[in-house]
Amino acid sequence: GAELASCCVLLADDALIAAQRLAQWCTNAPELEEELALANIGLDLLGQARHLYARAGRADGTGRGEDAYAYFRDPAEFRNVRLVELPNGDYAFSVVRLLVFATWRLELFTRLTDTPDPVLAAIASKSIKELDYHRSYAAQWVVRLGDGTAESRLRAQRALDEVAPHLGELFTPHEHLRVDVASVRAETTAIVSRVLDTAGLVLPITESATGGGRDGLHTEHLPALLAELQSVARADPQATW
Amino acid sequence: GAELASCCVLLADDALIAAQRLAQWCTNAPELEEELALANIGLDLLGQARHLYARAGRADGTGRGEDAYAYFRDPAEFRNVRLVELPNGDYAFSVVRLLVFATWRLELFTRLTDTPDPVLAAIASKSIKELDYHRSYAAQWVVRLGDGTAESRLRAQRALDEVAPHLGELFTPHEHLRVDVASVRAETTAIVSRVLDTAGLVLPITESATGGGRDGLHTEHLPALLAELQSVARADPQATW
Amino acid sequence: LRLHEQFDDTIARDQRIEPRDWMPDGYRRTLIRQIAQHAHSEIIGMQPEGEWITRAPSLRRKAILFAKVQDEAGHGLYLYSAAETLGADRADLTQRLIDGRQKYSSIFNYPTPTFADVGVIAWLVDGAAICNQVPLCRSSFGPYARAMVRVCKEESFHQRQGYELLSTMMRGTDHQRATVQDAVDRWWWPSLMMFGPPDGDSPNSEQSMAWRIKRHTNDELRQRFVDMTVPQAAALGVTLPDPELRWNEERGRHDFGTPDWSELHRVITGDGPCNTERVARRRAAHEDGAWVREAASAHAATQAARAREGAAA
Amino acid sequence: LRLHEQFDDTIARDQRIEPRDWMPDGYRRTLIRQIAQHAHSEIIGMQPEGEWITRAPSLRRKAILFAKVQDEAGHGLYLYSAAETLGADRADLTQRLIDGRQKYSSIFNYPTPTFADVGVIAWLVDGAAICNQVPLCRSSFGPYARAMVRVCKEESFHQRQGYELLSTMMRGTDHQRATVQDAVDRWWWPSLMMFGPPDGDSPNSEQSMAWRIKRHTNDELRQRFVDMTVPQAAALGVTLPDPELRWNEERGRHDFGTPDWSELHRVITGDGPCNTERVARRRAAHEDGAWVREAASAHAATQAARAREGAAA
Repeated sequence: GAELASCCVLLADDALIAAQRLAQWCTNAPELEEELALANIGLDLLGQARHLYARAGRADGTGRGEDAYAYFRDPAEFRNVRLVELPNGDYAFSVVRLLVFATWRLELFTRLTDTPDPVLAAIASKSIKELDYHRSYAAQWVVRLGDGTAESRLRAQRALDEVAPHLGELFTPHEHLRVDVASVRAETTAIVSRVLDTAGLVLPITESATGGGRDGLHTEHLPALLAELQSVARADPQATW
Repeated sequence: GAELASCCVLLADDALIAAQRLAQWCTNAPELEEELALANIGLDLLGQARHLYARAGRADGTGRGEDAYAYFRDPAEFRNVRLVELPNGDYAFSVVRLLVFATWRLELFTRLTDTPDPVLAAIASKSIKELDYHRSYAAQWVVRLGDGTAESRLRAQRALDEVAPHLGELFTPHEHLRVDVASVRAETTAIVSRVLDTAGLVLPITESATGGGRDGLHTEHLPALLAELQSVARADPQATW
Repeated sequence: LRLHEQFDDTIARDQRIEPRDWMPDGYRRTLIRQIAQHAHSEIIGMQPEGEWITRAPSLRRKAILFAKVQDEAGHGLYLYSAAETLGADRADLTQRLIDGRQKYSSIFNYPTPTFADVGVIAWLVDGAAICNQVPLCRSSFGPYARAMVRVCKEESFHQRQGYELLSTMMRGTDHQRATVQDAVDRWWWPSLMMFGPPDGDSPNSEQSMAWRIKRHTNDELRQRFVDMTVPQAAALGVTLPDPELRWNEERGRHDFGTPDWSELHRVITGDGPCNTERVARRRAAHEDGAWVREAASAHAATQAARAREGAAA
Repeated sequence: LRLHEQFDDTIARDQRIEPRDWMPDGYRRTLIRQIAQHAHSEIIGMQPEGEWITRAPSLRRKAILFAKVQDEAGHGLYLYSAAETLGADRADLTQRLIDGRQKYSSIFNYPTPTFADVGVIAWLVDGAAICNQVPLCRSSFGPYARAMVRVCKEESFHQRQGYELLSTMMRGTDHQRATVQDAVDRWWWPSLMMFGPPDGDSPNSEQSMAWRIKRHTNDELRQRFVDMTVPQAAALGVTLPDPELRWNEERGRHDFGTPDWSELHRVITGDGPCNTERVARRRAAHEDGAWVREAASAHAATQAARAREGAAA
């Protein structure tokens, strides 16, 4: 019960925070098609978060609803990896991060499709199709930017340099997330590298193991993000929405 | 009592929100000297807000402290003009807004130095020196941008176009702010126009009377700004700082 | 002349003009302007609501609002495509919006200070838009009519969701009820103005009616909106801020007060609360995205060159 | 040779070298590197704290923090000026920081997840900085020594304010106390590492000591910091996270555990939690501000030209 709940919460937190960052692109995207695509991906991830929180609330016996998790926990109680909480930066940073995130999450969820809990397994199966689209969208753009203009190449490479130190955390084993981390790492790295090759970009080798998001150790960006996300809900906790 | 308190609160709210926007420049300014100057101006305004809230809390008989006003009122209870709540935009927008704001506030405070309440009069006198510096700082930069490169001129003119619709609100009479609005308008416009002449910039004539900030009618930016400002204080109202 | 007769005949028989058909220049120009303005309204209309996605107070409301704003981007896209079938160019239309040479619905120049505004916009603003647009599903220009069918369907859905949000809020705390009423007070008159000036002051209407790209007069549509909305307001338990509003037994319709037309004029001519801000934000997004669009074009050009080389080899 | 003797003599008599004095190239290079690194640390050090100005939980704390971060920008400015007296160029030093060719204190690569971090940084990090810097007020290079006097004075003030914040929080709610302890747990070891590697691994120290631009060894300074901090921690009521920490009666000093030097090495070589982020943000600010700096130069050039014309006329 508790272990399943904890697993669902950390996967949900990753998705919720990633969705919140994607929502911040709204009305700011470089083209209407991107506006639509980023919203689509954000909505998919928000949907994943909601299913996972619902499962967690039943599994941990508290019966908490999704909003209890999203709106009434403090930053130190969130279990997301730090990668998703970093500010959006420019479009290059956002699509490079998305490429890494979607590729990694797709590998995780592929392995979770035969997890003992049928509900989590079903969520994983459904999410795989979505993540596959997220990954292709991001890959397509990373290639366009890497193989575009001098400026886009520079920005894409910088984005990679900024994302690289956060890879280590993705592949740190976690007691409640029962997947073979080594194979997730191998697959994720292989797929991302293939895209980068096509894009003519280089993944820096520095892969810091620092992280700690899974233990509630976050950057200063998470409290700011949550302050925004939770502000209306917390202003009037008696309210019904 | 109530009228004086209301006057202090609206002047304090203008300063607090302006200071919060200036704080958002921190670590993002175009040069270290600007980093220092913007922080200086932000600190002056924050100081003005604190003195004014303190005066208000005594005048309205509630004995509320400054933090009760800043942290535990909702957006609709804030009485600042909308001009100060608009996002920072680029540096051109920020200095153009500052020029207008400081010039206007200096005119208001000059007239408040002989207001019947000696405390408010003293706050006004002290603030005048500060505002005079704020105005020169902004004026200097508006001239540099207007008389700089093609890009800076374009950005400065755009900033003016964006600020112009918010001028009307500054000169709307308010029952608790007993100053001769017509003369404030005349002086402010004359001084700003002189700077713009030197800068080679044009103030668009559209001066919308829309506003409503003084009646608690704000843009969607104020709730977002306050969510950030109030988040830590509200997370644990029993806490002492 | 033959062509003109054919065109008139198609209109008279209430059939559709398609992009390849001959059409008078005025018809084309008027339609491009109307469709572009409509497309711009969808895109600018994302801003007042979009600002609340990150702060929506429940995950369900967050998903609903996020999807709604996404739909608006989608509507913008179809509409720009419909305008392109008339020979307009999307990049050019965007530039006109950004330069202030083309307009969008004046309603989006009002701010959204609370989350209740999200509900009230969906209920009243989308409601008024639907009244305006349902007749356009029978517009004489085919691509526009077809786009409108889809847009109206989605907007009805949005309107129901907005109404549902407001009913939930009205069953909530006193503070929530007060917030809803406050938002209704602010949006009611601007919503009535969405139908444009009174018929006597609407010079282009007659020609548009003749071309069947407009199907009803402004005043008629406004009356329909009022008649539709009054019972909904009663069911919600909110008061519409018009002391002259009452049922007229004789007419079988509601009488209502006169909007402040000088305000509409001010907002349309650029002097509304948020006009410059809305355009500035759209411009900033467009300009900040320039390097991305350039990269995409450069990559596409390289790809095409590679394909040509491959074919030649 | 005469010059070199004079230089050695000045050092030996513990007097100051001034910018116009002759100095060995190595001395100049080492000092530029050290002062630049120090200046960069002030500027990058604004980030972890600056993020909390907009969210400080009282107006008094907001003012204190805002002023502190402003002071750090000021310190950065004096220090860049001191480096410029040695022939360095500020724009060039900034470029080196942004390109990752010059370092800054590794401590600022740790994140600040709570407001308690603001207090703990001022107490421990500024405390360690003061231990490091007080001896530099007697640096053999005049401008650096004078800058240090001012910097140390302001930093002592910051440190007292940080300590005062923590005492207030420790008298607050259980949650506040837990947050302070958590922050202390995270910052203690990184603070100890601020003094650099153990003396055995600090190859440049000997020459710097001889030139009197370094006055004490890393280990000696670290010991002073521990001895100074332990009683303050006890007074606050927080536990320093080192099971080996205890008073050694014999030495009359505290014994303490060994920091994880591999972590220090990782963070220094760029692999800390926030290294790329800190530099990226500084770079973004610098690049986004390029048009402003260009405008200022263009205006200055025009002004100068006008003055010349005026003089010629």
